[in-house]
Amino acid sequence: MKDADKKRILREMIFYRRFEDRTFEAYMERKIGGFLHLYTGQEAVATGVLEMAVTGQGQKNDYVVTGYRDHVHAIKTGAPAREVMAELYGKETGSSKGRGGSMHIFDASQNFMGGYALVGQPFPLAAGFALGAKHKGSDQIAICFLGDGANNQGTFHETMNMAKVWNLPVLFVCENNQYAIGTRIERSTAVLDQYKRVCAYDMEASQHDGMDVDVVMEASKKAIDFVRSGKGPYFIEFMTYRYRGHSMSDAKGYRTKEEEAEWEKRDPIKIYSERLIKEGIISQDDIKAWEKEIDDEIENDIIKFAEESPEPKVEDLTKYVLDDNPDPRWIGPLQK
Amino acid sequence: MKDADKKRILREMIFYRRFEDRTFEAYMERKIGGFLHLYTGQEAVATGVLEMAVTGQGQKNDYVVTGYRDHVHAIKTGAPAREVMAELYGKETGSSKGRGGSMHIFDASQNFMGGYALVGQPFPLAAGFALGAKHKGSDQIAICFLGDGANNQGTFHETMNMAKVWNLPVLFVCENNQYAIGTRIERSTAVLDQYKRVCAYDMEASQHDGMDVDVVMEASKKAIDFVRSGKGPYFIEFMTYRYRGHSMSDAKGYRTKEEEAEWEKRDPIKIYSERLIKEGIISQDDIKAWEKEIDDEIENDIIKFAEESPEPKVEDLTKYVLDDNPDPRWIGPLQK
Amino acid sequence: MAETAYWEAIRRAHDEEMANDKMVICMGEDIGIAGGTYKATSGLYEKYGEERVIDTPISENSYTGIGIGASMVGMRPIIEIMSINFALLALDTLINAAAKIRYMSGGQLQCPIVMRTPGGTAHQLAAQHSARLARMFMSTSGLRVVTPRGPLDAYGMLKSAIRSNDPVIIIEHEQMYNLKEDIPEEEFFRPLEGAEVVREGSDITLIGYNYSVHLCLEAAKRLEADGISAEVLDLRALKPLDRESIRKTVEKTNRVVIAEEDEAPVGVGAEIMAIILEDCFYALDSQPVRIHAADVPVPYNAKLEKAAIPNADDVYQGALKALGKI
Amino acid sequence: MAETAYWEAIRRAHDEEMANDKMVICMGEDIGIAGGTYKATSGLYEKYGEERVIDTPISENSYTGIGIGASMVGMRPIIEIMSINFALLALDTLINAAAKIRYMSGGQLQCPIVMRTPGGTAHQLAAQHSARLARMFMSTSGLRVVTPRGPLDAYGMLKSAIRSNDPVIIIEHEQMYNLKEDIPEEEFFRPLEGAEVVREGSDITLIGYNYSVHLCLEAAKRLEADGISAEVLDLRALKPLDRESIRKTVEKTNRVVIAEEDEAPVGVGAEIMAIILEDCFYALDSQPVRIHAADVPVPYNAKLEKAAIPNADDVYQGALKALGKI
Ligand SMILES: Cc1ncc(C[n+]2csc(CCOP(=O)(O)OP(=O)(O)O)c2C)c(N)n1
Ligand SMILES: Cc1ncc(C[n+]2csc(CCOP(=O)(O)OP(=O)(O)O)c2C)c(N)n1
Ligand SMILES: [Mg+2]
Ligand SMILES: [Mg+2]
Repeated sequence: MKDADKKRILREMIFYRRFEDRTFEAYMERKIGGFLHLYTGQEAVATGVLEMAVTGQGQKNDYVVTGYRDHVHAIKTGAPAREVMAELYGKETGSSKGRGGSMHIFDASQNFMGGYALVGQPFPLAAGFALGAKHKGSDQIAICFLGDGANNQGTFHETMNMAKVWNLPVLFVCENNQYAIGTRIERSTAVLDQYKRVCAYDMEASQHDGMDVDVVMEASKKAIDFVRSGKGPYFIEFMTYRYRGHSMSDAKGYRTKEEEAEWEKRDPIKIYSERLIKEGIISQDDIKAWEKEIDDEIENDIIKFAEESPEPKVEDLTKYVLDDNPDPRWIGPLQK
Repeated sequence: MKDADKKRILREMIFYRRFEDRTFEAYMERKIGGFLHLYTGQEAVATGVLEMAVTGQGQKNDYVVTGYRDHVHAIKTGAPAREVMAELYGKETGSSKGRGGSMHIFDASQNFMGGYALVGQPFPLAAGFALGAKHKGSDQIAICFLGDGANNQGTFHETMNMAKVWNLPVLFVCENNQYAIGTRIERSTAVLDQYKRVCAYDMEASQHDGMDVDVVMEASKKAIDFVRSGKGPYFIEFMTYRYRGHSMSDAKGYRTKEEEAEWEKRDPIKIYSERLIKEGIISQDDIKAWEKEIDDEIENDIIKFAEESPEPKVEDLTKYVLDDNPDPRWIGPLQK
Repeated sequence: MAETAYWEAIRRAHDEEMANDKMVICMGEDIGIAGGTYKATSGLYEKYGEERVIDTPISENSYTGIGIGASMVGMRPIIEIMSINFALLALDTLINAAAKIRYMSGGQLQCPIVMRTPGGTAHQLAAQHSARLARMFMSTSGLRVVTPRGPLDAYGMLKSAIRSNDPVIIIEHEQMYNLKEDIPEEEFFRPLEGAEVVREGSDITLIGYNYSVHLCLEAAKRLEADGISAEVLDLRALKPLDRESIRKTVEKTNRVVIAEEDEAPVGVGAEIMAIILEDCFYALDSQPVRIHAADVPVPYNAKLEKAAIPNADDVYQGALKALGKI
Repeated sequence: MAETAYWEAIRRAHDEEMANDKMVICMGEDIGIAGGTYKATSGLYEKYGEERVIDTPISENSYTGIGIGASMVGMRPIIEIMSINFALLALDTLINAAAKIRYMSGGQLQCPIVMRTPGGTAHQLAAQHSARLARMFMSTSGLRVVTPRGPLDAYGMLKSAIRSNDPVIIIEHEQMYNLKEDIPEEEFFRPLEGAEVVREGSDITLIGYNYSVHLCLEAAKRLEADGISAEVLDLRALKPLDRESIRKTVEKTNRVVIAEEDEAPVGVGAEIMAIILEDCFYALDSQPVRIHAADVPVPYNAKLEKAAIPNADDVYQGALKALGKI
């Protein structure tokens, strides 16, 4: 990998961290409503996986889908950060025109297929994108990011089975942060290594460190190549950690400060920046400079855009419920 | 096992076969409505498993539950055959007072917990019976019989996981007859050996011949002992075959005559009667005599009872919807 | 014109649309090799192959979800749920996903699926195979719900549903699959919106949908013998609902009976009653009468089942009541 | 009397019933160690242990099914579904099983579960977290459905629900958990059936349930300022429904507004409209008015959300309409 790419990847992760931090502030200022689930700590996963996927190329992109913790996945797939922020602000210029909010970021122009609040729902949707891609003879694949807790939904089982039987080009990425809200994985799940659960479908699978973006990229490349080459679905698991509470109202009483400190030692930005410094690719000063640039961009471009954008018009409340321009041949009404 | 028991077991299987055959006739005569799913060919499974369970002892019985192919399971658990037949006839004297029909046989007095038409529904119910038994400190276990197709329901996955995490005393019996209606297992399922699928829950499991009642009994004994001793859930799979169509309207176009003939060679009644004859425990004449006795009993007792029993009264249509004698302290109505 | 059974009409619509557009696929349990429980997809597997006529495992929520996902990337899946009772397993993907994705995405994405399923009671199928859930779909924003009463609509509305850009739920009925009707041999479409007066009358209106239209027609015949002229309105589409046609007929006849097979209160009939109150209260000459099933799970026993489910005589009696004759 | 928040009232009912009967258990996501999203089970895990306060995996259909199974063998499970939106995943076990088992078994078995869940919109939770599905349960034979409007009923009805032998669905509301009320310190029960006049009046009746009762009360206050005396009826129980109380109040005031938060037609309000037509048509002095949400998935943006969901002013305006003042 070129040095420039390494630098870009590190800078992206720093950007995601600071973007999320800023949404936290905006939530505290009540600029953002609803639920807000931050990705802080898990940046290496989405960054590394999607670095290896086709992204940022519009309709040629791979199809990407995830749960409610979706800002970073959306941006890395190609959604403009200012539109994501505007969405959190509920603005007409937002990714989902202010209709979706934090849990429902969509950017169809980049094949970022959402943002869902029902924990097991993206599994079948992703398999459906893959079915469509296969049917169309495209070599796009579908990539589904979900948490460890989601694997206990019935849709996990049903979808894994069909994905395998129908040999669909779909990559399931399990971000195992060991918690489903306040419930530790041991208390909810019989088999802790999530990649082992797909033995029940004879699906290719592997588990990796999710805090080291290099490891994530290497493992993802293999998995993506496997899927894209038509060999069928793949299930990849990354061990990771979310630093913040599940959503805004979470006091994290269910885990220890020691555990948190242990994981923070292996912070993905820390690991990767130390590595790049050691390799002589960047200096501590570069990072400082980026941080400043990023903060400026967030404040003066992204937040500004979100703040200044118009809200949806109340007259438009009933838009987007059904097709707004239906063909009367199919829709009618019936002529009398 | 005592000779008398061996003889009884064989006689029971013959009874089940002829009972089902007779329901077929009654269906053709339009005495029975709805859907009718027959157990012909699979007799060794329910007979063998339940022989090893606690049955026929009323409220001390293990809890037994299954799908819509439920007549034999009900009778072997302790439901009177005439009440099962009366249920098929829709009579007030039927197992479910004529409200349930073939797919919904219940005998709560024998802990036969039903008869369900939704294919994956018995999984969680069974785990619930087990949870109840465990909570009450009883050493009863729950036994859930279901088909291979049912394992593709989300409830399979969700329930197996919870049964294991909570260490519930439940035995899952998979009757693998390789078809879900007209769909052969290869076409719907990624892993054909069903007992292997519970690797995803780290659950004890094994697979056995389901056409030989001796094999079924031996394997079931071990599994039941395991579960009853508090070691947690167990998943046991029996390879078997249904001779008839899925239900009455099925022309079996989806499978070959050769395949059917192959399985019928290993008919459970044939295997077991040949064995007992060889062991000198019974003679061919004994079987003939039983067949006659059984047919007499079916015709002159069971069918007669069903025919002569009264139908439910139309005035009772709204009985059993809610508790018919509710306590006004909890139910009200609110005093004004 | 060719005499066509309801199931054949559905089959023909599938066939033509699949021939016309390779993005049209169908999926469901036993729809392929077995040709569908009611033969509605028979022969299609042989003709279009297993990639387009997909036999699914018994995994309702997820195969529906897969269909929805495929529809979001340009496919036109027709999803069969063998019995509407099993649709309860798929309500999450249908209601939480398909019905809301267009809205949540600010109009960027759409879910042009068709879900076909028989709802209603048939010969003694008992409580777990007799659900009539039209009301649950009808009360969900973002869905279209239609209820073809015969082969003409079964064919023409399925074709329209496949081409429409919205998720469309088509509710069939186990007792209608063998119903026959002459339908044109040339291709045609029937729109997804708009109620239809299927019998003109002046003294009273009988409103039905799906199978209950036939109960209304039968009752209308009996009323005719009594010298009463009954109009029969088939709602056809439950969502969006054609309020205008309801108003018109009530303003014409001033008396109304609503016949539905719904198992309990809060059904389609309740909404029609509400609409009448809201839109044509002053046109009423008598209290509207609602004919619906008893509020009980459906019993197996044939007599009880009959007592639980409304029939043409109930509609007839309801009409006499609305006419003040009893 | 002690001032008690809605969530505390629920907690207290759990606590007393669990102390009273060891067959009472509770289960749900994050109800144990975390104490429940709305604190309704806080402290119970510590007090009763993990065998009786069961944190479940995210497996709604099956943990509900496990609760149902346990109830069939004598347990009294209280099942929490964190948000009613997720209840769609459990409708199969609730509607196909719990609601029908007593009937299908000819009365041999019963499913005395309690399912508690918050339904309704709250501060911008958007389309997948704002469902109001009361209507789906209300239309299911074999269930009881109640909607406590405040701490008194939240406590007293939960206690009754636990003791009742039927499956009871308790629909709470995210915007009510912090609502406070003085309730007796001695144990008491509130019945699961019967509507309640929560404010006497003579000119018009405002009918609500769950959170919408508060909208009605607020509207009634505004009407009072205008010199109009509004009666407010809290339905309390949606199934079985107290038709008698509806008839009485309509016969008294002759004008009526029904306020519901339902997202679309075929809601609770539709059934109330139908009942009014059936039971007290001739008592009406004007067209009943139905106040309900817009027929759209719930938008995230605060202004759109506000526009989609009815508020007290909408009820007030509806009353003016029913009174012929606008
Ligand atoms: C079907 C469903 N049930 C419950 C919830 C409530 N809920 C939201 S997030 C969550 C935990 C999910 O955990 P996991 O899948 O591990 O993802 P993480 O939050 O750790 O990223 C739960 C239970 C939900 N959103 N959807
Ligand atoms: C949830 C649900 N989906 C579909 C059906 C329709 N159906 C009835 S039986 C059956 C096949 C079940 O196969 P299997 O579990 O192998 O049992 P078998 O009939 O072979 O005993 C299907 C699909 C159903 N009853 N319930
Ligand atoms: Mg997690
Ligand atoms: Mg089978």
